[in-house]
Amino acid sequence: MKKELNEVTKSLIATFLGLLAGALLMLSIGSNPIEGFTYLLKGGTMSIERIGNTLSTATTLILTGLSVAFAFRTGLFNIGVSGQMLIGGLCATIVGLTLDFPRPILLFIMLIVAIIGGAIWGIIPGLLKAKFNVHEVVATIMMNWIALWVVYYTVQAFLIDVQETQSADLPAVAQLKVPWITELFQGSSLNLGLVVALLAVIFIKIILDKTTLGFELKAVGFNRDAALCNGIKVSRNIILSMMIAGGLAGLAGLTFYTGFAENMQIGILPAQGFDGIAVALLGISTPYGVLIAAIFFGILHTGKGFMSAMTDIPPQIANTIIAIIIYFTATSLLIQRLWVKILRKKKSKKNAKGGVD
Amino acid sequence: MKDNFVVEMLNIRKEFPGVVANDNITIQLKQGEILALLGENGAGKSTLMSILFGLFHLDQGIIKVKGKEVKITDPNIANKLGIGMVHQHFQLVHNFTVTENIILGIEGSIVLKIKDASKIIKDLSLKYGLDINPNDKIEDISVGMQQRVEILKMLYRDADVLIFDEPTAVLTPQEIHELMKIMKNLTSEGKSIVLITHKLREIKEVADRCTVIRRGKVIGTVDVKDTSEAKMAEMMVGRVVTFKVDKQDAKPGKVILKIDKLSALNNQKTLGLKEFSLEVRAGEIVGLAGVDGNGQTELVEALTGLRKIESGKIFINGKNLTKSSIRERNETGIAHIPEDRHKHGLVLEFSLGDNMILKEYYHPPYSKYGFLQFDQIKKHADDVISQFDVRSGRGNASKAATLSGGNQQKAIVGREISSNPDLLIAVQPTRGLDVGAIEYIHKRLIEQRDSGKAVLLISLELDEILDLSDKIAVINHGELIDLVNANETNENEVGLMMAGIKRGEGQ
Amino acid sequence: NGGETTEDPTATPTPEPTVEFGDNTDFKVGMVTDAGTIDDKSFNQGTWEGILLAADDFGLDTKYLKPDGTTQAEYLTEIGNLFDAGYKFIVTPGFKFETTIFEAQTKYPDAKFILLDGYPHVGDWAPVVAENTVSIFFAEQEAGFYAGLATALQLEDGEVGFIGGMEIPAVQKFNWGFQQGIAYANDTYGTTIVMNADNFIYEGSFSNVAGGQQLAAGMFDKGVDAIFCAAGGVGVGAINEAKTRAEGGEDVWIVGVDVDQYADGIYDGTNSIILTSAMKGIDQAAYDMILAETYGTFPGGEMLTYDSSNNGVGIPSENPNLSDDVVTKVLKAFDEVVAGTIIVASEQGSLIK
Amino acid sequence: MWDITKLVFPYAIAYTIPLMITALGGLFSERGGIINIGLEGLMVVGFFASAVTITSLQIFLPDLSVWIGLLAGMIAGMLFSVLHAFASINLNANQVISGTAINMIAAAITVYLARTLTGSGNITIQSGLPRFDIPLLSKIPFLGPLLFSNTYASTWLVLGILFLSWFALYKTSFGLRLRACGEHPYAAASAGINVYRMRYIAVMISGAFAGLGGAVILVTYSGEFNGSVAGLGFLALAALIFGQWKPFGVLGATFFFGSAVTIANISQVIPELGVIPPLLLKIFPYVITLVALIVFSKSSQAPKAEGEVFDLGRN
Ligand SMILES: Nc1ncnc2c1ncn2[C@@H]1O[C@H](COP(=O)(O)OP(=O)(O)OP(=O)(O)O)[C@@H](O)[C@H]1O
Ligand SMILES: Nc1ncnc2c1ncn2[C@@H]1O[C@H](COP(=O)(O)OP(=O)(O)OP(=O)(O)O)[C@@H](O)[C@H]1O
Ligand SMILES: [Mg+2]
Ligand SMILES: [Mg+2]
Repeated sequence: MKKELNEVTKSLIATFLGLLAGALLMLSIGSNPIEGFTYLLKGGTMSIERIGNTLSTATTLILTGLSVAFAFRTGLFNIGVSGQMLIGGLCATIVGLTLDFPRPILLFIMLIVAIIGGAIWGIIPGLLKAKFNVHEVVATIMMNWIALWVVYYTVQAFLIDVQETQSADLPAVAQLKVPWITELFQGSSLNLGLVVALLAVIFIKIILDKTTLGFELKAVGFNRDAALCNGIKVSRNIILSMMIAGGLAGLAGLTFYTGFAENMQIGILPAQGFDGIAVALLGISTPYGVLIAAIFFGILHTGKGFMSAMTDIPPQIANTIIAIIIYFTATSLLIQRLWVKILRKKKSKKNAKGGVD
Repeated sequence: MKDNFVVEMLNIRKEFPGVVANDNITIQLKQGEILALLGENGAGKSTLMSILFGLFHLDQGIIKVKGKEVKITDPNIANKLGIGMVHQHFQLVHNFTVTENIILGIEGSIVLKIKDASKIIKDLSLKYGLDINPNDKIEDISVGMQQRVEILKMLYRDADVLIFDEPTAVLTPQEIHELMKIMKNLTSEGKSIVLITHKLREIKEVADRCTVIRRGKVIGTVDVKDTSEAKMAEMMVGRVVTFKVDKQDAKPGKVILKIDKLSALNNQKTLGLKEFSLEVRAGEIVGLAGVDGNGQTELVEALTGLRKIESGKIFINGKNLTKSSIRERNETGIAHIPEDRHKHGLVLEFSLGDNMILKEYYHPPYSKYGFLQFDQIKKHADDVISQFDVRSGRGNASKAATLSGGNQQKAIVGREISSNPDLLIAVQPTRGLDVGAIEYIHKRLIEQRDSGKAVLLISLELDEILDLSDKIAVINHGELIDLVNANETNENEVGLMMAGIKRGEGQ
Repeated sequence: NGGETTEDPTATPTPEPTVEFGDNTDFKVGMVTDAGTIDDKSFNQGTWEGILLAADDFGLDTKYLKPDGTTQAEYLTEIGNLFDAGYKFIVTPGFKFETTIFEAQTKYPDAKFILLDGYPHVGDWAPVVAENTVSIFFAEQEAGFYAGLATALQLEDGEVGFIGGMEIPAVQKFNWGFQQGIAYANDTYGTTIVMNADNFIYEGSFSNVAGGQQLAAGMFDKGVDAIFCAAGGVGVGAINEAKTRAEGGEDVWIVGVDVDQYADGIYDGTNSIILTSAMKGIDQAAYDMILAETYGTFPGGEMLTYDSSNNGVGIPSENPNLSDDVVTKVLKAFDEVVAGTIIVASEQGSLIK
Repeated sequence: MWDITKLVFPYAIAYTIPLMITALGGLFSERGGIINIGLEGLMVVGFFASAVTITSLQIFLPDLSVWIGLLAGMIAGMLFSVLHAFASINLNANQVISGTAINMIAAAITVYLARTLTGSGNITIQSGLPRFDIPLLSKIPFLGPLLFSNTYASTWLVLGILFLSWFALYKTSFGLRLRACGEHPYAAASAGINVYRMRYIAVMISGAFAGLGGAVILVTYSGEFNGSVAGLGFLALAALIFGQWKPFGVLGATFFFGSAVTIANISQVIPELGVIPPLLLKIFPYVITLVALIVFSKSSQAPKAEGEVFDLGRN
């Protein structure tokens, strides 16, 4: 019997505990958990359209999750995803609203500028970390606020059409929504973004596992000193890692503002950026893990509205569950210790029976 | 029983995940004596003493102090029982003053009374002849001084059982001599001492009795005056040990490494290495002797490219590498066995295979078009593993973290040597290893030399330097004191030089 | 621009239905909130109160959902959730729902939609109000006008300011109306209220509470006596600042918006710093539509405007902080507006901001 | 210029105080060796707890309730911070992740509870703390209007705590031990200090202070719980580094932020400031922080063992 629980098992146990806590909360306000979870699940899956919405919610989470996870692998904590999303989305929106090209070209340009925008917003904290050892957590948080206001005033100055609270709507050609998908999923918000996200997953998977770049990044992430001592350029990798993480976040911005929505929302930091942290942690910072975690969260987010419409359970329960799951992933040692205790018991029983091991 | 023991540790057992550090160990300390604990690295000495001092909880066994059974669950209790400990790795807060470090934990009042405490400390240090300024910051005083702070810590807590864990590892022979005096003073003042050390000579010099530990078990306790060093060594290792490494004379060739007036800053941003010049030729081992913290680290880091160079030049085979990156230096033929294998040598979370290509992953055959070539990587790893018999659970696939210290070190040595360098810089290559591993690695270093490579050996263990080196360079306060032929000098001379006293100048 | 009017004349009334309705639990009314919460002292709250009122009277089943964000996709999701949960009469406050309702009204033909402060369109501003949708506008400028007038008359002299949230049509119209009201009082009744352009500002969000408090503080320090707040959460900060000052014995006022905010301004258990409120009958509109539905007279496909002529806007019926004289004068102006002898402009024209 | 200063100053201070006390909390936690990214969440908890307490008590004891509310905020923050302490002290959790979890849990659960309480998620209190001029001091030319006019009692409470903290940190055995735990926990342990306990205390102090910070927001400038403290917790974190982990450094740093943000907010009603593009005013504090972090990066006073797992290898 294995003494070390593997990461996947830990994540699953954490998820279970999170849901358990959610159930207790439901009970605490006198609602029936079984009912609650049933509607939560139904809300995310019971119709083609809802499945579509679950996936389109997941789309952005996949990319934000990847962004956080990728930085994690290099030992960096990217809390700046929201800001990078905003900038990426802004760049894409500017292009979408101003340029006039055949659709494929237009979308491609939007994709590129989104990546670049996000990457730039990621490079800055990367540089500060690499050159001045400024803690990336604080730096990225500052970058978030700066992004918020930059977007706010840029949109108001150049991209407003009538409403003060968001940019003008993108023309249909500049949106990731395509009729046949919308039809297929009975008018859900699912769009080409999902394709982008899935490609990103595979891309990152390859980089991390198969390339020398991934080798370097992981070496730096696990042991900065050893990497340096063996001739790997640590600063370069830190900057690179934040750049790629930023680029992924930029893509998330693209899928959110030009796919899920059809205009640039101003005055708020997109929550998906922070959910990305949860997704990455639950997905143990691996591309496929992120994919699964994102879809799971997609169900929670899409289902919670229906649940609260059918019951008296506030939708905030979803975020509460997610938060608690993260706490338990962070404290997986607790689970580990319990596991070891269980093993000990088993063992001592065996030995008592005169068995050896 | 007539013997009045101040401390008795009876049938102590302590397990760590994976290791039984102490296995049914019994030691007894008499009033007023110096008891030596002898054992290889990892034998369990520090653990045993940490238990006595309340840092670790014992799994089984009894501790008696002055005949009374006691439960020592944390250092406070140890202190109350009059037990003090100087740890192998000093336990001092670098940016606190001497006084603050000493009173820490027993301040005696809610609002600090620094002045009063300083006074007491001053008096104590006078009484035992360790003169020290209570108001200095730890980061500003020498290692020897720091050790005295540790001693004062115990005296301030008026401990009468004093534990020294490898106190001499970081001292010059002269400082060691000082320390021995101090210890004698202490015992004559009625204190009892446990002394952990690897160095038989020291035991001979001060200890009354010696308990030998091997792999967590007590081999025996002997009276020092009627036991030979060889005998104790044999007990410690479990077989007869050859103290001398057998090697032919060196056949030095052309100059491989030329260091020219090299200067570099230390972490306190002062000159840690001052106009240091040295040459290492093909086919010779140059050993750099010196007390810890006298510029060895700065020199190594400057050579390998980890530290910025203030002035001076570095040449390999005549090629100027002064401004080159770490990688360029590797490619030009420098290999480096780092001092701290966990921090600099390995990526513990990586597989052994990945660690074996840590320097070379980016070029063929290990990489094509930026993609890793796993079959090649495995092949290379397996070669090193078999050549340097690196023992591990799952061969090239096993995580580096799962290897024992010795095997981790072998793996690093293997990686560095297999890159077939012109210059091998070996820093403390046998630190924390048991005798078997030590002998093995020493052999390999000699092999390198004989195959016409240049080897620069940096070690704190003077014996290691004397055994392996063809030439010995001595460094003190970042300056080269002298460069001598190994067979024309002796421990004493080198010791003096380590203290900064040049040949001829003297006494 | 007077659209169809309902038959109810009194301000914020509870009409006595001629027939007593039993529990129509099959009639479920849902609401999707805009950015704010349902107690945002603004149109979300107004709408929800109207629905609750109706729920009491007719024993309806009600539910509101708050979207994660303010995108059409998120709005549609919540509408879908309400619909699938059987809430087929759905009220949505705020112009941000315009394109959403355009989608929804065709997507859910057997649901009914009430869109407040806007009309459905595909993004091209060409109204498309389907048979299952009613779109309702309010003459905010008139509400603002009465509030301004009342403020001027009550203060007689001194200075007033305005704090808006974001610069959206409804808020602007409140502002412009308020200025016209002040001016009217100064001209007709000889009050001497000062309006300094520096003190007519839009904070830029509906959420920055600290900002609201600090802006209000700034204005009061500069000698402003009363501030008209149409700013959601920003207004919360302003009201809080006014309360603090009132407790300190200062004589400062806030003019509420959308609903009667008197209660929010109470600082010592009895007195409130809310001078009066520029109300628009959102609650009434919501109520009326539900009523109409139960009567079977749902005015589907129409664009209604609630203004003075149908008591859709005004000031509270109770104004403890206004003298009777002031109230009578305001009611007089009210009649003149209805009669058309006073015209309150809904464009900026020469007005501030 | 003087008018503007006189205008902005008191509100800048009011805005600074919650930031300051929270950063001070962070200071204790990090001096004890535990990074606390969860300050934001802990503030929200205090914010919430005080709102609930005050609304439920205000009818019976109008004046006292506010102070009880502040206390409640402190206690709630303190209790909640135990989650973080447990994770990072007993379970060797990655402290940044644990802190992030704290933020998420706090945000989610308070709104969840608030909504089940009030139906909306917001909790409004009838009245907070009064503002007053300090009798004589406020008459002092220059300083009077800046420091002693329009002040809240909470401001003086927090400043008091600041001075006490400084004294505790540098002049008492508690402070000596705490700092030792942050610099070299193993040394502390071998000196007989219970590092685990010290770190628990440190984290719980940070929780209490952050909770107080949230409560102060409620009883001074906001008057309503709305589920968020708008990133103040993170700003406090930055201020802590900016202030180099020193009480008076924190004082300076937080006051700088307070003024910057206040100016940005209030600029619209001050013609002189109206000319500056609002974007610049809004991002000013954050840009300056980044610059400051660069400047101080060379001479960082960060506790050595901050964020590192302490494990004696017991058990
Ligand atoms: N904290 C710890 N956790 C786990 N294992 C430990 C710990 N400390 C020591 N060990 C293991 O216990 C064994 C004994 O270690 P110990 O430090 O007592 O040896 P030692 O005799 O002091 O060696 P040295 O001569 O190098 O000081 C070693 O195998 C070591 O790996
Ligand atoms: N926490 C630990 N877990 C596993 N092994 C440990 C741990 N602490 C120490 N060791 C190992 O135990 C052995 C002895 O431990 P110790 O702390 O005495 O260091 P050491 O090897 O003696 O270092 P030095 O070379 O400075 O004497 C070393 O091999 C060390 O690597
Ligand atoms: Mg050792
Ligand atoms: Mg040891």
